[in-house]
Amino acid sequence: MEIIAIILLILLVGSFLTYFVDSFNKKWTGTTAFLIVLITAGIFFTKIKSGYQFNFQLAGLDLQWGLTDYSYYFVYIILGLSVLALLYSIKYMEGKARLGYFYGSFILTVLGMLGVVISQDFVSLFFFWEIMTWASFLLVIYNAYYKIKTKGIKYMIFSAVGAYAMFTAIVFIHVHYDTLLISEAIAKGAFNFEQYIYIPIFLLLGFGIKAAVMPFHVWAPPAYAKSPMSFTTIFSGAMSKMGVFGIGLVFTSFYLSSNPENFFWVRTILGWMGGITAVMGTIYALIQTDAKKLLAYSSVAQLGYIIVGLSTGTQLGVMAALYLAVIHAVFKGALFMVAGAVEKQAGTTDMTQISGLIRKMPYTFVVALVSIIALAGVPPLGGFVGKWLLYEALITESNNYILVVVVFFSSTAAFMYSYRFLFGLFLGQEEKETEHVKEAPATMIIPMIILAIIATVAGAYPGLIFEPAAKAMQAIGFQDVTWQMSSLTNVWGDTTDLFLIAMLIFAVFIISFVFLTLKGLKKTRYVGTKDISTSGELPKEWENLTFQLDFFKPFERAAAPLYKMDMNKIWKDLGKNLEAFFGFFRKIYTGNGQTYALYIVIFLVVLLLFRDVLFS
Amino acid sequence: MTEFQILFEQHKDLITIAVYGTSIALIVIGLYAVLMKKHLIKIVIGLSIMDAGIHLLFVAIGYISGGTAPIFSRGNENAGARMVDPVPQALVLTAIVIGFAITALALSLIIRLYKHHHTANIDQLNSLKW
Amino acid sequence: MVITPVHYIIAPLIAAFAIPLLTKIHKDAARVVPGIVLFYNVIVSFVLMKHIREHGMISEVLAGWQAPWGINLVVTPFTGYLASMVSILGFIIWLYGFRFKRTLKGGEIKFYEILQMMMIAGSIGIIITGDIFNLFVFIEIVGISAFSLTAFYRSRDGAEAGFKYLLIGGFASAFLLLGIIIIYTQTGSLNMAQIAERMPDVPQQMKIIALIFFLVALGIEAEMFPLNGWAPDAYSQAPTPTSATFAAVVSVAGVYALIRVVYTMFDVEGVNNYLMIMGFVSMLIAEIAAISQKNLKRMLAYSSMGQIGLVLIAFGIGSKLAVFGALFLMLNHGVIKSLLFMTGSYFIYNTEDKKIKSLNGIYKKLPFVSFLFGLGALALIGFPPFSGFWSKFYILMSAADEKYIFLIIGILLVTVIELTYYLRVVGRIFFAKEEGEPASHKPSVNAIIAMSSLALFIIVIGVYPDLIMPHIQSAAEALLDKSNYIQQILSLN
Amino acid sequence: MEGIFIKILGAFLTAILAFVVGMLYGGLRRKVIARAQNRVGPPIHQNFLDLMKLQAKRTNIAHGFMGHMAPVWIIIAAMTVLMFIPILHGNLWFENLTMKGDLIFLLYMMVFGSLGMALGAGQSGNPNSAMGVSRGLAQLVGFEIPFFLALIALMIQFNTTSIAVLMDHQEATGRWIIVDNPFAFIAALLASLGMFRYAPFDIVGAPAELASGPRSEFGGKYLGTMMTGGAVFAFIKLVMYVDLFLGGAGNNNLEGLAGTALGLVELLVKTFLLYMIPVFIGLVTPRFRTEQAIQFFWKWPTFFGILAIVWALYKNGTIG
Amino acid sequence: MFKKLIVFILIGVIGYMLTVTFSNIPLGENRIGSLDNPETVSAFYLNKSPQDLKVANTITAIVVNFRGFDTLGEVTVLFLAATGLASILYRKEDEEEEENIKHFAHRLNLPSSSLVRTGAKILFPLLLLLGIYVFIHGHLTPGGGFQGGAIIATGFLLMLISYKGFQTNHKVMVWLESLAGLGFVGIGLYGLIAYGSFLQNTGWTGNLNDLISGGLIPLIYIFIGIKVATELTNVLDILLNIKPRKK
Repeated sequence: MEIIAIILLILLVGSFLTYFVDSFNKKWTGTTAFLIVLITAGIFFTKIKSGYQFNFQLAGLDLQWGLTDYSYYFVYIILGLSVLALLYSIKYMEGKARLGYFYGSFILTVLGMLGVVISQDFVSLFFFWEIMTWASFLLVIYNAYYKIKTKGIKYMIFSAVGAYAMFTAIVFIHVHYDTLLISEAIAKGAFNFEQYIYIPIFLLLGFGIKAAVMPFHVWAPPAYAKSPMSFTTIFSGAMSKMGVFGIGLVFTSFYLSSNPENFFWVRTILGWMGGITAVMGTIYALIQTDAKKLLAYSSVAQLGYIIVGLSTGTQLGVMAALYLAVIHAVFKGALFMVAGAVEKQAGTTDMTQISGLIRKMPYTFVVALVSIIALAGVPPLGGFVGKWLLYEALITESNNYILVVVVFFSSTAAFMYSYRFLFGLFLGQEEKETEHVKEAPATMIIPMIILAIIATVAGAYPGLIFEPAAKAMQAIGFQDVTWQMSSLTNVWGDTTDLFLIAMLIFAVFIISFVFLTLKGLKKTRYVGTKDISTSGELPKEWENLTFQLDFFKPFERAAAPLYKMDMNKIWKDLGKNLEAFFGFFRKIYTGNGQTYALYIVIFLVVLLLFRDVLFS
Repeated sequence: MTEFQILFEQHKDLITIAVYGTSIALIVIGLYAVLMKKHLIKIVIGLSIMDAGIHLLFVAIGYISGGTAPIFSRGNENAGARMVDPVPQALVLTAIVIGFAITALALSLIIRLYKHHHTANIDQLNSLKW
Repeated sequence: MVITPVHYIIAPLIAAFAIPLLTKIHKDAARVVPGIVLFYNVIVSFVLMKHIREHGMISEVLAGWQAPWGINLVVTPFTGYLASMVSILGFIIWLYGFRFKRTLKGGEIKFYEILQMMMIAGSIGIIITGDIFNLFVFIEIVGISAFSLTAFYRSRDGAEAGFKYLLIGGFASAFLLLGIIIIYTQTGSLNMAQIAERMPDVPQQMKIIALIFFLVALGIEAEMFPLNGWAPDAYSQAPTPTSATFAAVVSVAGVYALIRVVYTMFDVEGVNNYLMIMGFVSMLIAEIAAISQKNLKRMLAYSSMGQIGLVLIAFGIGSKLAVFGALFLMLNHGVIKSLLFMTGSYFIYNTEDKKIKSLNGIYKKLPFVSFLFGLGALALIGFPPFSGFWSKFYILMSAADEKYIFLIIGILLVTVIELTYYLRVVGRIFFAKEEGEPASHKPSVNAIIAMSSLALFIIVIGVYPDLIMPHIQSAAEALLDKSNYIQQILSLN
Repeated sequence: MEGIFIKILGAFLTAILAFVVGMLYGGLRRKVIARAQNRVGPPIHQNFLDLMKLQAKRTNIAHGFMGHMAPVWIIIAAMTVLMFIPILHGNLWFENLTMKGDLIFLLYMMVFGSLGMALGAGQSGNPNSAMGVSRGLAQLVGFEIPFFLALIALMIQFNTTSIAVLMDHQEATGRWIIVDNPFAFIAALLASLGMFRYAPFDIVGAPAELASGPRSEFGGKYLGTMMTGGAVFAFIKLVMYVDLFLGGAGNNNLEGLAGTALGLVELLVKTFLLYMIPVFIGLVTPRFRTEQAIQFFWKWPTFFGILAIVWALYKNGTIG
Repeated sequence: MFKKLIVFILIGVIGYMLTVTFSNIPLGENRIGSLDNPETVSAFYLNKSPQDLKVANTITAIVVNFRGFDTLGEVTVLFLAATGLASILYRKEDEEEEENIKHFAHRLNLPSSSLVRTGAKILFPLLLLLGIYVFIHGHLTPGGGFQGGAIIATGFLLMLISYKGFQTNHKVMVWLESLAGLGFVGIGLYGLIAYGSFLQNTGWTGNLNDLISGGLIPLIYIFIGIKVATELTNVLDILLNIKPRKK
């Protein structure tokens, strides 16, 4: 039996096994799931190398599974993040109901994602894509005790529309090019906008919805925020990358096979969709009061960057997108874990209700700090590299000057919510309500710290990520992708030496840390947050000194026109109107038997009268 | 040629109109009753009338000018060529029984409905709808 | 004794006539005997399928008169496939309803069992008969049983649904008879093969009028819009095993009859388009109506109508791949919808309410049943790795082969509607806040076996469809090979 | 080995220069404002005195780890940015790491300090600090847009993202970029008003109502370090503007120390003149509310920024 | 009113279409074709019925033998109708139900006039006799099992409406019904086992127009007659006894 089939089988059986372990002993559910995925990852990384291929026949179709460097790149994200998320999950999910359900669906989701990237034919792709979709749907609604109608269903409807759009495209590829293999379709130019424009458009729609591109992003924030955080780590970190995976595949093959003029509009439109996604995600993120929602919107914005990067179609841009895909998975995974830890320990992530957790959860805070710096794109952490690549790609190679400003606006505004996240949860006044909060257990901290370390190392040695990314790009058709271990160079020859920067910052940090803080440590008096000077007076215990509500009200007022574009409402109205329309239609079934009889007679008469038109 | 056959050949159009017309009229009347009458029993009667019309039509198309009943009674053993088509008659026999079954069931249902609703008006029987 | 197709009919008939006597001997006989008979039918299916794989199709003559003269029963790979499917599903439904008596609020159990069994037997009869009038008789057998079963529960709604069904069914039989009359006068035969052989000589006008009557009459049985007013009422008011039978067996027989008439008997152009358009309209309207249903069984009923619409679309496309997909979908729909009705019935049984609203959080009370319901819902929508995926896949593929672009998009959009309401229910079952006391009625062992076997089928076929595909393939070939059908039947004399 | 020594020494020199000049400019500003308001005003070296006082405080009050670390972040940001900005063009001592980082890096690095301080301010629990931070961040989003537009205009006009290359270009052509692309300069200058946070954009600190905003809970050596950092940053910004638009300094032909001295003088003159612009504008204008400030930056400065890009494209030959 | 107009138009169209269609099928035309070389089923039946089956009444031959399977189905339909009726019109004691039918129960309980009762008493055995005669001679003369059964059922109907107290013997009815049905199927099975085809007639058929002729056909028709008679009586019995009664 093929090793890949065994791996998938392990996951499938593991999913059921976890379910049964849960009904047997709830304590071991999480550990079982973790071990299963760990073993899978171990087997996968040791046994399967890039270039592996497996052909077989099922249901009368020639199917092909295999791994290119490109898909292997995404396997790193999927399996790496899944293992960490499951390790985290053991304690995070402890004591919750329906654990078997949760972990079973979790493993199925991992199976789906793995299947998507190993598929080299469209049928398997769709097959696994759908498994991934519904398994994740089950997880999205896991927490939704209320409002099942709006939250989970929205995700599912959008996903389904996307999946079916993709399916339509697949069907047309089959019709027009007579192939179901992805490589063959690429070779035949199936993704070209010049020939059958609806094929790539439907494909992009399918992948784009998964990647939460404007205007189909509305499912993402509630879905991310409502799922259990250990799953959102995967959801936002890895599953949304499946959309990126697809867009990268489709788009690259397109612009590598046609001259740039032909795809100017396509590129521009996709780029702008990404840009607007980034802006919308950002500005909605910064008005959230729930940390999970904030992160959810932030994810949407980050995905927007990735789309922008892919849309450039240049080497640097695609590299930026691939790099961002990984680094986003890393820091956003860590942040969702942080949010989960806070939720687990403090009971809520509503920033208007908790604050000042820094002393209670120091490790969590450090992870949050590092990840947020990476998220904001501030050097010397990994996030900056992605930003740099993206801007340089847009400015130097793609000449998309207004778009770069839009992206820049979004990433500047990202400082606001980055700060808001840290401030809202960890800084600010320490209130009595949070006194009971303890640091999260070690199994939750360890994966977070691993991710934080990755984000840090990537800041100095981005080449560690560039190497597989460059291989991946070569696998989808780029030639001679250049990269350096720790410095960035654009086509104009301007470089940024990251290693130097990191070292400098580290040196300055040591020096200033020693001289500025350690030196006078004995003279420093630490006080509580109630001990502050308000116009020279010490505040009383009962005085409310928390500033959390309407944090960025001035910005909100300034950017009021941007907030008026509420896609959410548009979709909701559409749904409502459609349902009203449907409700009108079903009145056909009046409930009166005589009316039904009348329908039959009318139908008969119509057939009789139009018989010459209908039949011949 | 029998006497009736002569008569039939003479007035063929008229008889055709009479026979087919009656059958089709029955069908149409039955349809009308089913579609317009509000009383359940009347609707069932309409259904029966429609069935009757169809059965009549079926038997009528089996008629062959100058044919006799398809029974090889004594002294008539070799009259096969002069007989009317027996198949429609046999089939109509079956159809009638089926019609009876449907009517019986319909009536029983009406009894049930009347027990529950205290009415036999079809317009008031629409608690199941949409 | 050699097993022949007529055993399908005789065994239930003997049982039906004997049950009133047997109940006098032992009161459980009424419940056990149908099971034995239906299981016998399953055996018959296997034997016959094996036989036709080895020796080709069977055309059994009755009363010793060869094919065009007497009535014949035909088991081709196509009819054999459908008959096997119907008999197996019939047996599983019986197994599910074996302890039905406990829940019975209706008439006597023996009546229920006789009617239920004869409904399944009649459906098999519709499928295997080769004679158009015999088809009519079997349709009436199914009809009469179905009317009675619909009104079986002693509620006012049951009688109402039954009456509506009967009224529409009366129309169906009347129009079918009219069609038969016209065809008989034109061809002088009642054997479908011979009618098909003589059809080219029939004047076009007569042919079309007859076809229209057939289309309307059989469209009623096949739940085609706008002829399906009876369906939601009947499905929702009948006892659950009956509802499952309607979905899994009766509708299959109805579609079979329509397809047999359209594909084999007539050679009229444009019917394919008609089927495709009406199938799509049926599907669309049914799903639209389903989305805002408040009653679970009614929702399932509309969903069934939608699925049948999809089957009709596939038959309308008419290519080999499409027919293959349609046959696959018929099987899947039968299995999945039975499962949904069975599990749904346990919800209703426990909540004492057919409303979807009262399903909130029932997962906690009935975990296994809920799990199966979720499985069925996902499978019906067409998610992999469940069997429903493949049938939809092949139908859409076939539509693509014929370049029906808008049809594909339409079907997929309608699927989104379908998905919406199913997942709403699933979400409610699993995640809404639960109310009320713990479940008072746990599923009995036989019901669990029945439901699990259906679920197992769904998963196994979903993961490895090759298990069943050769049979469906040969069934599709047999349906499309009209000349072979005619030749085989008529040259056997 | 010698190279590294010179580098390290140069870095120290640069730091001292930046510190001294920045502090002096701060004092100068206070003096200018006082004189304009018809006051005597503090002496120019007042800031040094303040700093000494603050550093000499016996006890320092900190609200926790982040508050404790806040000055460190500022110093890190200030020093790092300083190292990557060419103080004198082509001068061995003041070259530092200028070729190793480009404008986008600088843009992001400059935010580092503010964010670090904001985090420290956040931990203090003083609502005034948080409010100040909120306003500051919002304002940041406002002025970064025109500034970034101006930078992009320069980048695409001269096909480089490196500040050193831009200076080379100015030296080679002998034309300042303010001539080559005046609109970019206007946009950047207007953005600089927000960057300096002087009136009318001083609502972040808002001494009267927010008790000096983010800094309100800092005292002693913390405040002292912050002041140092702020002074260095002021110098950095000015040098950056001079480098970008006004041809930089040190483009003379003199060798050795004389050249360096002349270059320094040139730099001081240019920065001082540039510095006076926001100071004088601040003198004569009242304070904007945050949203007004943001809206201001999104109107005319942004317009000029876009104009600059169009101009750059025109000059570049891409359009027209 | 609008609806009425529409319905008139609709049924007008249907009537017109039917008229047009059937005007193409001339009444009285011979569509059977030659009996010696049969092309249509009718010709075949008319040919074979006297020759092979020795059944004088061709219709009986068709109903019972050529298309016997249809008849089996038809009997089943009747049986199912009776079963369905029984399941629909339940007789359980139910106070609510009783309340419901009270207002028309009194009319049902009125005794019939003595004229009717006496007439019924006289006619009942005659009708039974006539019915039995009709189905025994089904293969010779017009009529047969169905007709005979219907006549018998009419006799029972007469008794049922004349005498309120008249009740059919339920047990006997059930036995008769089941055994008749089983008999029919049993004869069919005999054909299947002995000759390889369900319902196949025996080789021995006697002479045309003899009472004992046609092989198993008269026997089947007798079973059908009994079956029909009991089913119809059953249906009438159930329909007439809507009032609750003790089980």
